[in-house]
Amino acid sequence: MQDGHVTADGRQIGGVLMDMKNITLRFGGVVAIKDISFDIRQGEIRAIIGPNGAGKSSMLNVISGFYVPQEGEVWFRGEKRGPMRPYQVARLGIARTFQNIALFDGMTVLDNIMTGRLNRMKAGFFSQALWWGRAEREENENREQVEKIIDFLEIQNIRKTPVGRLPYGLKKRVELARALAAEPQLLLLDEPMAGMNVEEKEDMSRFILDVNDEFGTTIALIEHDMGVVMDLSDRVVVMDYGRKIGDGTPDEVRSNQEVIDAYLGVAHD
Amino acid sequence: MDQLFFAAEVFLNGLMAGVMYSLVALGFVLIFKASGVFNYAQGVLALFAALTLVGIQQGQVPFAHLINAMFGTNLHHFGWTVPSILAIALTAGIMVLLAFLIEKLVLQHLVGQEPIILFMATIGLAYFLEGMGDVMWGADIKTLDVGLPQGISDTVETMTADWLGYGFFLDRLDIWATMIAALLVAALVAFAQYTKQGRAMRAVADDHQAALSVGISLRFIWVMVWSIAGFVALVAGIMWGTKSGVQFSLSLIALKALPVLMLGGFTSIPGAIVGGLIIGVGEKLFEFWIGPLVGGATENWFAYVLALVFLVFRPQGLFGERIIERV
Amino acid sequence: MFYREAGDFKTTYRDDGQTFPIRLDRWGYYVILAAAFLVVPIYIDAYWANAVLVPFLIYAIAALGLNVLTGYAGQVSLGTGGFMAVGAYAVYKLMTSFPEVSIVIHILLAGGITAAVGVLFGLPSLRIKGFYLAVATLAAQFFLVWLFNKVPWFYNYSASGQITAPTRRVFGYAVTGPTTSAPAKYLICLCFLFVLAWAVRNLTRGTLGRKWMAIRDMDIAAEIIGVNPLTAKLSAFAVSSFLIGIAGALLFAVYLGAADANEAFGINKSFLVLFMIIIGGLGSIFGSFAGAAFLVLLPVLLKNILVGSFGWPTNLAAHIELMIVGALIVFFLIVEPHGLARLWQLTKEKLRLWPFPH
Amino acid sequence: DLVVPNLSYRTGPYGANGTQYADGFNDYFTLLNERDGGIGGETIRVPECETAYNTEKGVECYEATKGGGALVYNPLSTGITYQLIPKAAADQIPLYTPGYGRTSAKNGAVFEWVFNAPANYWDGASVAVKYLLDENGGDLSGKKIALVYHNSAYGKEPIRTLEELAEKHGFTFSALPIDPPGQEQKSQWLQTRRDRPDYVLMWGWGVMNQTAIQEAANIRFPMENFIGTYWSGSEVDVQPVGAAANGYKALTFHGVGMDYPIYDDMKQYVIDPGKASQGGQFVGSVLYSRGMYAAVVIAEAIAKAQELAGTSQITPAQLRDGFEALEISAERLEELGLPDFGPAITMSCENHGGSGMARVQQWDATERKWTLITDFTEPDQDVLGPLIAEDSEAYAKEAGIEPRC
Amino acid sequence: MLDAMTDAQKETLLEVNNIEVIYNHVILVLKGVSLSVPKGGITALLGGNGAGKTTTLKAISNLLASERGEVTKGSITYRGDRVTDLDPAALVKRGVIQVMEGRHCFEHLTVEENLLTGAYTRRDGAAAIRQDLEMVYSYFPRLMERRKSQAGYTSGGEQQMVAMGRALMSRPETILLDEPSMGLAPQLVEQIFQIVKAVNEGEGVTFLLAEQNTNVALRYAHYGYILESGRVVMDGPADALRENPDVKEFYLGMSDEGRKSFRDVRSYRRRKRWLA
Ligand SMILES: Nc1ncnc2c1ncn2[C@@H]1O[C@H](COP(=O)(O)OP(=O)(O)OP(=O)(O)O)[C@@H](O)[C@H]1O
Ligand SMILES: Nc1ncnc2c1ncn2[C@@H]1O[C@H](COP(=O)(O)OP(=O)(O)OP(=O)(O)O)[C@@H](O)[C@H]1O
Ligand SMILES: [Mg+2]
Ligand SMILES: [Mg+2]
Repeated sequence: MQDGHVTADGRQIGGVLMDMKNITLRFGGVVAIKDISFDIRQGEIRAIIGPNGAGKSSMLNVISGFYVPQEGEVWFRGEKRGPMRPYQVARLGIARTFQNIALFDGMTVLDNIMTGRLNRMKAGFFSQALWWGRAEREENENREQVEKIIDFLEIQNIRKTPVGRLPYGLKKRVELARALAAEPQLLLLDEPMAGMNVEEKEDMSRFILDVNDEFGTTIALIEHDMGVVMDLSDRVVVMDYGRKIGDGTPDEVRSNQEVIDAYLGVAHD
Repeated sequence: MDQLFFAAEVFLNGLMAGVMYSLVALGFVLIFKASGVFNYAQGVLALFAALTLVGIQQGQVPFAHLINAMFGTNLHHFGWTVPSILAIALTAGIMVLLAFLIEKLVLQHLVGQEPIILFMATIGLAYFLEGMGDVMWGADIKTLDVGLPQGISDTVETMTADWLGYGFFLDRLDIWATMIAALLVAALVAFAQYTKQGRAMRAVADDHQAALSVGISLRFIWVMVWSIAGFVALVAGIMWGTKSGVQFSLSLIALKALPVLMLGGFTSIPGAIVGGLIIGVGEKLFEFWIGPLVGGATENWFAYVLALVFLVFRPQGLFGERIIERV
Repeated sequence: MFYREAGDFKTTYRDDGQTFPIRLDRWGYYVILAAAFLVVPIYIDAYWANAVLVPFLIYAIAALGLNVLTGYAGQVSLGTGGFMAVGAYAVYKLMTSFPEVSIVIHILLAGGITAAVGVLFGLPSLRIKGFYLAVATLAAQFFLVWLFNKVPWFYNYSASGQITAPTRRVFGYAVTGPTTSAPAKYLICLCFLFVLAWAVRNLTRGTLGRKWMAIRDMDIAAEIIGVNPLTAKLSAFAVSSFLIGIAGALLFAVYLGAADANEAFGINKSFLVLFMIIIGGLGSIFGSFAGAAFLVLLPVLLKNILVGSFGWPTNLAAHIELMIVGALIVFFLIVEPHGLARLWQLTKEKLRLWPFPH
Repeated sequence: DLVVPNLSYRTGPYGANGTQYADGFNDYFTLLNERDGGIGGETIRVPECETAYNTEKGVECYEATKGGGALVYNPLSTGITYQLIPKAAADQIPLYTPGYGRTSAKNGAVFEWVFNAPANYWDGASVAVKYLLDENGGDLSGKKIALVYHNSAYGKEPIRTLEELAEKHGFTFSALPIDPPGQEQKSQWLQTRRDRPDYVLMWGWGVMNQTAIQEAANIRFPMENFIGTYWSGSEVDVQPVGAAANGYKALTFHGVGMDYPIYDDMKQYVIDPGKASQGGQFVGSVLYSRGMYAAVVIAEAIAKAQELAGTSQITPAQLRDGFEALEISAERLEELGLPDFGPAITMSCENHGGSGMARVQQWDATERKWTLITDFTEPDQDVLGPLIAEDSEAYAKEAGIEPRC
Repeated sequence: MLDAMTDAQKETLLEVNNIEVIYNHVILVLKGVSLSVPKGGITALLGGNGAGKTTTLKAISNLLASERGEVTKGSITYRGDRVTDLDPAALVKRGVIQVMEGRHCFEHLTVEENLLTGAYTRRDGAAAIRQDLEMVYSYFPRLMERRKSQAGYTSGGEQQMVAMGRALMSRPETILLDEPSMGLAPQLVEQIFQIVKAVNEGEGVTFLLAEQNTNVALRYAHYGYILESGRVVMDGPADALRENPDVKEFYLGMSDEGRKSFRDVRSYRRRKRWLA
């Protein structure tokens, strides 16, 4: 695959956005990631799959700066990323959702989503304390953006509900909304469809595709539902026990014997 | 040379003072380990236990004050005294009863609440018990005597004087406290680490709901743990009560136990002892050397600052369980 | 249906973001404000001012401050007493060193100084969490009180280490010192409370507030979505200490008139204010008020009932009062762990449904 | 009737001490009411209010009771006294703070509304040193005297005086603070063991006293050389220590024990009819006697004020005049059934503190009682006078008071 | 399979009768749910997000109290006895254990200690417990590898195995399983359900499982209930449900032409027939 091409359904895939080079991550004796390299291209949907405990979530954590790998380099937009705190990574334009939902339970849905835009709000302390000038203006502008996302994800009616009370599936959706609110270049999704039924997965798929399509957001996605992975992703990385055992288009991966043995169990249709 | 001996003496006495703090800290640790509850009432529990012990020993009429105020009677004592051993046993029984009531009336209704709420509830409990202790037994200062010796240990003094040419000061009460504390810690460690109940106790601390779901009866665990903590409080109450009389200020020793706890880790029984030793030695040596330069009375804050410094390097205390940070 | 929200639609985001989006609430708020500023000062007497209203206003400021830190930013602190002492001693030094400057400026500066001290003691919060942090803040409590007790410069070398507030005036009315009238005391505290509460409300609904709450609810996730924990936590410590410092300054200068660090700003203060926010409701401005009112009023009320009405001996009454306060704390926690504020909210929700059960 | 509120504390860390004092205070007024029908025909009401030794509660008590026509306040807390000094001046109500409170209030020219006869903290410090001078044949040079003190406004009071006296008499002085409540004093006493002072003075209150005495006994510090102030010398301080406390000394500015004729009346009119505060458990104890003594002085001042004002229903301002003209001679004490109970008291506009005389008592652990071992001794006014003048002038300047008299 | 059951086996073990659940005194979540679970069967509880599956299971195992929820109407019986007022521990002693949604492991305990807590209520001696531990390890070899790690540090899937294994350790008669497949790799999902089946057939354990993965659930279950917004909207034998066109479309993701691609669902959505 060369730089910049157009997919079958007419989406533009660009050059390499994020490049992981020879990443190794250990926790004490446990080697969670063992010398893995892969890249993510501008505009694509990249899936990471693998059995439980393979190190997929750990990989996302490395990308978002929460884990610091013992070895390896992370390149983003053609630059090598130095040591960074997670919030600095977020400011580069990387947003994510979490496997075990990490919403702010004490806040309403709206406030949760607004936290996604925190880095875009620049009003000074006194302006905020007086609620005057920039603070108020910014609040309303950003609120408008957030409302668009709320409409897009069809969660208008729970806007003012504290997220703690929501059922699992809606929480996942709110988490997606929060990530989207940051208008990221790269969106990391850790099992966005776990615990959903087919109907809901369909909805979620629709959102992911639309985000990718309309905003051109690059997406990296971990998912255990093979149907979803095969249908949505452009390329798939397969991990097992911290190693990379496959990388390629869904079709290539599906027919890779090692992947079938380690993960799929049976060949998926 | 003398300076060195003095320092050594301060060091030794610091260790012993630390043990006295640990006795109080142990109760905290137990309850924290078992329910994730930061039990502010531990100090008051010690006071209550000591008050009850003296009350029983001296044959006081419980609630005499209230009864007198309401019915115009003039009751004070039954006129008998109870032997120490029996009184201690009776008091231990009352502490179990108290544990039962606390579970029934307070904790049961707060299953699954956030730690700070439970913490608050124990503060409420502390107020209540403090008032109740006073109403039951009166607020005057009482002398507690269960036969523990007090004062300088002549044996140690003469022995060290013979060997080293300097007679060391050790308080006999402190020596006793050390032995009792060692015993308690050994027993508690064995209990928490190697028994089924001990494991269940730690499970409850992690997740109330999940513990319920596997059939651990929160009620039983809590009554058990609070009973043990009540017993530990009784021991602490006896020690401190013998040392400085039984009266309100006894409940304030909780404040001396907190830095110990913090340093040792909220969840570690050996931590409570080691923390106590470090704090005891640290604050005594600091007061001894630096105190005179800055005007003294440094012990209160120094213990906390010392613990704080340790925490910056180990946020879970020396022996506390690692704080799990994952997403 | 007593309490109506229906029919009160918003057409702009501005309206929707108001503090009191519901018309009924808004009117209630205006009425209370008018009463507080215009009616109460006319009727207030020394007893009401000194035993009830002034302490309520001052503690409400302190509770607001602690609520910013604990309720909004999730950092439990037991150093409130120590920070109040900083405010008190700062205002004392300022009052006596620059008598010509307005006391209002002194109080604000005292808040600023406390904020700086608060930030300093907030630094460990980057590493230390939960109850460990709570206990660590006790280090601030004990150290600060010790410092003010020990260094004579702080108490202007007076023989006993007590500090005494000299008379200072605002618009020609004495607001500190022995000759202060009850309305003056009340009004100056009320003004501070009003302005500060309003500012806190604005802060908590905006960017900073969201950062605090994100850190509170899940600090790791907050950091990963882009909240800098350092600035978020320290700003919470700063704002909180600012308010607490002002409360300390008012407590000393306006309310007590004289103070001794150990006694007036001991650990009990820290616990008292913590009670207020928990009973009132963590993370709620209304809760700070409710908690302060509850804990200022309750003992006064109980004392008046037990001693005044039943004629019990004072010590028995005091002990029983302790028992009742303790039992009530537990009772409230059981009924509604999220405090009076949530209780109020639930009542409203029920009223909205009334007379239908669900 | 006349109202004399009793701001007492029977709870909290100092409740054990406060309770006895409050009983004595109550009982004397009960005695007057029962026996004499009050003072000058007016019965005395003594509404009690619990302060828990807490300044804020103290202020609340003050505010709550002052509306009811309170004549005088005796809050038994230096902290509360400091709060009340400016308030009472503004409200024009006298404060009577015997043996505690603000020492320089002795200067009536500045502190118009505060009275602290017969003795204050500095008097106590001076009397203690005088006693030691007597013991040592008038020479203390080269001796070491240490002060163990409650780390609060109260405990710090004597330091300046003792420093001055050290200079004058050539002894070395060192001060060891103990943070309240003071249950843990190991390091201070190890320090004492190392420094081997000849004498230890103590300014303690509450549990700190007994712990200190216990620790002193532990290190075998001779009890005869350990002298407490007024507030470190009651039964509650020594009894818990038991036999080891034998020989401990303390200052007092009044007599102790039951050997006074007044107790016959007390028994007849108050205790036996069951009117004693708390059933009369503590009658005759040191703190009880002190509470009673405070009541005696207030009662005498009221009588004086009635005489001066020509009415029995006096106002607080008239009571102040009564205090300023008060004279309690040895004869008058005898009449009251308290022979040699306290020093003669004479107050005036300038002098609100009386003579400052105090005496030393010693604990007998076998008999379980205090015995007086010296007579009333006068403090060293040459040293104290200037200190009081300095401190009160500073206050006058700070508070903008124009000295009277 | 269902047909193979004798009448005795079909005896109802757990009966939920028209229950209503309210959270926080105001939020009505279950609006009259009834279901019955036959002894020795696998019963599935299906339904979308927030339908009330978890709430139903918690109502049965009496875990609602700690979430400020309460059953305000209806009754729940187990083997004919009312169990609404029992505490959860007593219910476990009677043989009903719940595997909670979202795993809920004891973070600070090791994997093995977690499993052992499952045996808390057992009285049949250490040897039997050891034996069952081995059995769990044979079901989940991955746990064997990680037995000494703190559960808090294991991966999502590993935690799910721990939760499941812990429940098995109590030798229950009935297991309430809340979303067992969530977050598991495909072959593990299959495996978990095979374990469910094995335990069900081998040991006669009754299952009531709430599941989003309708596809798998209906393949293994005998009977199914479909819950929507707090009401049972449909129930029937698993085979019958699988053939129901609505279930096919909304829960199995099948259209008439076989499985739909997730890429093609962007178009309009049809309303469910029973809501119309
Ligand atoms: N503690 C609670 N307080 C208030 N409402 C709650 C609480 N727990 C659940 N709910 C509400 O109850 C409804 C049903 O929730 P429940 O968790 O039972 O659904 P579910 O069917 O298990 O969904 P999911 O498949 O997402 O797990 C939801 O609308 C939820 O908002
Ligand atoms: N902070 C940590 N400390 C110790 N071990 C860890 C830590 N984080 C992850 N691990 C271990 O690293 C391995 C990989 O975990 P990871 O969460 O990345 O798996 P995963 O591929 O996301 O699995 P799943 O699909 O089950 O979520 C696991 O064995 C886990 O126990
Ligand atoms: Mg994962
Ligand atoms: Mg669920």
